[in-house]
Amino acid sequence: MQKNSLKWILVLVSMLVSCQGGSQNDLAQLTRDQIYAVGNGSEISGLDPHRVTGVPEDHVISTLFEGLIGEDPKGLGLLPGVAQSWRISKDGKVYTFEFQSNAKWSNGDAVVPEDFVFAWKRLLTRDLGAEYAYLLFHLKNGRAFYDGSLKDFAQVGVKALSPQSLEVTLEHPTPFFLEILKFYPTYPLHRGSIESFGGPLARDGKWTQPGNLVSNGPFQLAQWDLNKVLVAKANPHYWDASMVRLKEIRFYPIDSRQTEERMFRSGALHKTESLPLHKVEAYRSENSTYLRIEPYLGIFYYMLNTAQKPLNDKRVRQALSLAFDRKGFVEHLLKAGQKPADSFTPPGIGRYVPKTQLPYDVDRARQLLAEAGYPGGKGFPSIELLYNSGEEHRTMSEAVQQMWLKNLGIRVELVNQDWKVYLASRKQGKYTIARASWIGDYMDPGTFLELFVKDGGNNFTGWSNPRYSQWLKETEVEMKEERRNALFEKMEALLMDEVPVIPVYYYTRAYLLRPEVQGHDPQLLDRHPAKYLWLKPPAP
Amino acid sequence: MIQWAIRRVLQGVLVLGFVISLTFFLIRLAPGGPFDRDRNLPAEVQEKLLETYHLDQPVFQQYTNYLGRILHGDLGPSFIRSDRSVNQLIEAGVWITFELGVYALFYAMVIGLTLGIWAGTHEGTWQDRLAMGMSLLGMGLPSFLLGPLLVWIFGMKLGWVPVSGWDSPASKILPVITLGSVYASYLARLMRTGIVETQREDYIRTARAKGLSEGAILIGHTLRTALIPVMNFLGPAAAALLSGSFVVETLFQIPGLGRFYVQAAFNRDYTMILGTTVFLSVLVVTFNMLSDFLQMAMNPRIRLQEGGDLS
Amino acid sequence: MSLWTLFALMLLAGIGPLFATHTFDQQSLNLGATPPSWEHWMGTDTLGRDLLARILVGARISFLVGFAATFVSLVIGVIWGGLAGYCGGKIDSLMMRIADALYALPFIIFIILLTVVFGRHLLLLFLAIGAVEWLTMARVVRGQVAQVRQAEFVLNLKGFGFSHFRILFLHILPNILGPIVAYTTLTIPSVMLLEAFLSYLGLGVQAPMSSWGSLMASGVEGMEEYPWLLWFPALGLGLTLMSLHFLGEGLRDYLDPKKKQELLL
Amino acid sequence: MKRLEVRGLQIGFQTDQGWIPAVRDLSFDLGVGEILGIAGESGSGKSALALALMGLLPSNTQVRGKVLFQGGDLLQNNAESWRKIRGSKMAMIFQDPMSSLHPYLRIGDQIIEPLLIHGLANPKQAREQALACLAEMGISDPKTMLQQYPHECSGGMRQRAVIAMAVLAKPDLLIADEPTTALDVTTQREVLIWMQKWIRASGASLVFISHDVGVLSEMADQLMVMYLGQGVERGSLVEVLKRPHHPYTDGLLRSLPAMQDRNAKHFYSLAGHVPPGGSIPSGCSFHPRCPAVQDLCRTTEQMLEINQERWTACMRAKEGSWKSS
Repeated sequence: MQKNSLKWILVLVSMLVSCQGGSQNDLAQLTRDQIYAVGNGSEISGLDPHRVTGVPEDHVISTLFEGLIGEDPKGLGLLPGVAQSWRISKDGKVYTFEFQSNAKWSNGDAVVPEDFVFAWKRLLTRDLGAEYAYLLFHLKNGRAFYDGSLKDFAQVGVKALSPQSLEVTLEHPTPFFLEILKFYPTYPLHRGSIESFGGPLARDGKWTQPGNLVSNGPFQLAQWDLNKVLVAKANPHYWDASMVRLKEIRFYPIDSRQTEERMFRSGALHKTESLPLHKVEAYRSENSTYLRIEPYLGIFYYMLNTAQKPLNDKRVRQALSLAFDRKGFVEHLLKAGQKPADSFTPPGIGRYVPKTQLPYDVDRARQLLAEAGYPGGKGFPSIELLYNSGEEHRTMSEAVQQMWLKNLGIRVELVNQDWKVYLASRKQGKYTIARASWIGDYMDPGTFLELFVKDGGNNFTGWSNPRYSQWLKETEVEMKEERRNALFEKMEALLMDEVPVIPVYYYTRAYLLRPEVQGHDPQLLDRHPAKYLWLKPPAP
Repeated sequence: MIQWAIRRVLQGVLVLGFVISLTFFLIRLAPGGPFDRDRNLPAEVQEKLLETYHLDQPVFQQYTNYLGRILHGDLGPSFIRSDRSVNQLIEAGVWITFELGVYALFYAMVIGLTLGIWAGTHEGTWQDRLAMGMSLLGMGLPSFLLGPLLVWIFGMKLGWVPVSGWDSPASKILPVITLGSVYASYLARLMRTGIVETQREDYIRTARAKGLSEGAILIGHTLRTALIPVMNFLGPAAAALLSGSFVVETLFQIPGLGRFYVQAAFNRDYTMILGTTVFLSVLVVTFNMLSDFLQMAMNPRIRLQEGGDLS
Repeated sequence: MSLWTLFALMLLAGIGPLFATHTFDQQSLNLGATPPSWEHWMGTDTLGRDLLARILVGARISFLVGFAATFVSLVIGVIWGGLAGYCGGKIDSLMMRIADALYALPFIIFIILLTVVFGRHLLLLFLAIGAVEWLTMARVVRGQVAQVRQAEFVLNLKGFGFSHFRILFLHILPNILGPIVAYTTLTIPSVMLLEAFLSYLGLGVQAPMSSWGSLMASGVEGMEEYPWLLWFPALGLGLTLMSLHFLGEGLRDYLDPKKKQELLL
Repeated sequence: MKRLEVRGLQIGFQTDQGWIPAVRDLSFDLGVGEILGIAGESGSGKSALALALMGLLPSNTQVRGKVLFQGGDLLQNNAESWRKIRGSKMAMIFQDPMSSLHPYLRIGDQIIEPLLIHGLANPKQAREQALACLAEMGISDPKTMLQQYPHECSGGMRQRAVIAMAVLAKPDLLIADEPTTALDVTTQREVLIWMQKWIRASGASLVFISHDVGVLSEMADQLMVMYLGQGVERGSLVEVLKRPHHPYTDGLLRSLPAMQDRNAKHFYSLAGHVPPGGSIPSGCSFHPRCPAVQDLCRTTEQMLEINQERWTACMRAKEGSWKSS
């Protein structure tokens, strides 16, 4: 009996061994075939550029579609997209785009200016419920059309001048408008296919299914299995098809970073979306060829509820910031090359260089706290630090708690909440201190500094300042870059002095990349257009 | 018997209605809506979004609308996955989840019952201790720990099986073991206890006095009684297994319903939560009914009560 | 023996932290995660905190949660299942269908709501866990009671005019202790682990306090780099589990009326 | 001719409290076609004896001695040889028919099981035999009964089922442990009469265990009295009833309702109690309760054998002197 069962176990084990590797990606083979396998974070919520938000969606949609302006793989320049060239009027309000003569949809139809008019009208149609509709509020009458006060779309500032050119008129001169055009909500849509699958407002998403989706980017949708894989194949009709060297991209939606890292290590992926905090060190010392750490346009900070005691006292806020050992935090805890923050806006946006400093000065911090009436932390009420659930956020919060206890003698209670609850608490001001982060959408300091305008939709600090708001208004119309940057600098300085937020570090992107992947360069917005990527099999 | 089944199905429908209603209101009470994100939308966009998904209507009206739709088998559009309806999403995940669940259930039953019977029939011996030690190990290693451990050993170090996915037979082994082991441990313990208890009964001695072999006693007499606590546990367990496991599906990158369910809950995808809850309720009701039915088939005393209800 | 192990573990949890040279939340960022050494017997975690101290503190929480929540589920489960099984008929159907319905409710949402409505009290954690764990317990108990309640001796008791309460709790329950004890010992470890998930949802234990569940959950993430962060808490849980198992067996033997009979023949 | 020879049988249980002897150095014979009644209070080891004869004692027991049955020593049997003779060559009737019938199996299936597993009949024949047997025992609707579950039957029906289960395979040796205790007097009589008839007709031998000497006196050919694991007296029924040699037997008989002296003011009953398990008094183990105890009884025990079929464990029996005192 026992011998028998042993035999069975042996049979079973040999069966296991013999069918190993059944579906495992064979990375070498994929590389030879120019098939790029990449981890893509959580499953995309959809492929309709008007109905989704989020980074994983961006990765997929920007390989399938292309806007007027192309993304620069190496830096932050503006490359031709659907538009081969563009002109801007003197007052900065009228843009004229000339189209690529051979810009085509994946079904062979030509991409025409009307496709943009159609798409932008759809984005601005209230009944669609598009979250990014506000991006086009920069258009003349864009907002009015959206809120229904204007019925006639012809009066909105977008017009096809000819089959080859598109004219866009803005409400105000908007210096970063071209940056917005790199962003997927402003991409064109194929009117024919959308209308044949129920029209622009249909909710069943038939038109985005594989086989139905018509796109104009370097790749087209081939397969989409939810929570499993999304496959994009090279689009032969793409105007710049000769540039595209990848044959296929496989996007793997992977919720767990640990799983993703294991898949990468076992040779199933060319690139990961992320890397667990624990692993950075190990990769740095053992597999540094895979580890990529690149600056990223984002800031990690703590927001302070300035409406609450004791944080309504500026000196307390300053003390908290001064007692924050950013360098130690970054070097000993995060270890992924993050830079301690000296400003709210990360460096690297054009010629804007934030000049503020955020020193670590415990003596000064104690002094300020004493002045505020809490010498050595005595009498300081217990305050709460809110963070959204997650291993790494917890670790960081624990470090902060200890830091303030040690440096200032104040007690902080940690509170974690599920993401949506956390969002709601923040929004309703039901917090004292909360962790937060902000990622820039486009290359402009305004994408960071506009947060703290009075009654701003994302300003949960309760802090505002009329001068600050005034300066922000001025930047919206100021066309001279230097003067504009000077305004931003003043805002930055005011913000750092008032401390409604405690910036901690500038983000880096840490991920794993196989050396076979070529044309994948660091980029501050972490956009790596698939158009320029290719795979080079390692020399035998 | 048929009368009993009809009554149970009707009760099931009531349960379903109750669950749907309660869930419908509960999820709307939870803070954070489907469209709350890290960065807030302009107020007018937010407003319109709610309107689009009829979230601006009075809750009661939303409720009646939803009930109306559900009677037609339409679970509504997903709030988060805007390209799909809830029906489509469930359909996309359910078969894989079923497959995983059935394998895991099978694995758990084979391993668990075998171990339990083995231990129970060898009460107090080293075999008993070995089997119970294994069952303890299974309980002490929850799936979030067992999974990575198995992957690390068999996927990374030995390279026998893929570290993730759900396609080849080899890729299915680890997820099934990870999901099934805890249940196998539970079943082993319950089975063992059942056998040990039953073996003390006089009628087992009677069977032995008849000259039945130990095997025949076990199958024909002991298991009849000993399986009852197991059956009671199997109902909810089967429902839980077949409704998918978030941990295992995430760990192994399996496109099943468990991930949808948890993603939906965290994202406050109201229709999707409701859809998956409806699905789960159907499973629970069905499997508990099945488990009661099996018990009834096994226990004539309960059958007596056919006229009333299942006792 | 098992009782002693368990007792020793609890004692350690209770007074261990008083003697420890390190406190559970004392950090040393520069130190980071280090393997076990003379200074730190079980090593340190990524924040440089002494793991031994954290495990001892975590033991308090885990034991508290494990026993209290299991107790809650035991009480509700046994009463509910017992009544349903004993009464039978319509009452039984109603009670069990209610349990079915509760089983199908989305747990995550339920927990989130609980935190929002009532805050993050530890008591709530017990209730929340007890509230889900009792469902299966009730099913198991009910099945057993339904099986025993028509046994001769019960019918006799009824004949003697004993009250239903007395029959159910003093006569039927002792006869089905086996499965109940077995299932209870199964519940305790799963409750300890469930606690980690609930903490994730923001219920109950808050950082920097630790519990075995949360220590294990974070240990898994760094399994390859810092294995000691996983194995020591897992060892603690394993020991507890083992003692509970043998305790359960002993308890059942002790309480089981049948086993005693056997001796007398 | 002997059917069963028990020689020097010792049974003990290993428990947490130590070694507990249940049967001590017991020897007796049983002839073909004979009914041996075994009497004793609970704790006398009679049930352990019955189980030992069937090889059904739990694994924590130790059995020593010899039990010769059909030329072999039963105690040397392995599991397989036990299995072969149980239910076919020897069978047992247990005391509580409710608990010794499986609650979830039909009566019919349980009754015919021994026939089937020993290959003595095919299912159809077995069913017919069962029907016939039950009908003989006075079951009015045996057909229905076969389809019923134990809880659906009355106590009397269940008891008959248990008996049918044992006798259907026509065993040579039948062991009955308090088979009628749970029944009312009328039913009890019917069952006993039927059993006696069956034994006479089949030529089987019966070991009939009961605490009730009254029942035994209606059934048995031979009588053995047990006390604290020992046989204290053995002889033909008539002999023992007429002239009990052992004071314990005497006490048992005198406590029978039928034997009570109608003129006496009180019911006679044995003084004292059976000592709790494990503690065996020194000397004659009955001496603490013996009305005729002497100093020698406290230290010495002695077996007094008149012949092989008539013996007693009281050293004073021959003198008969204890009676006079």
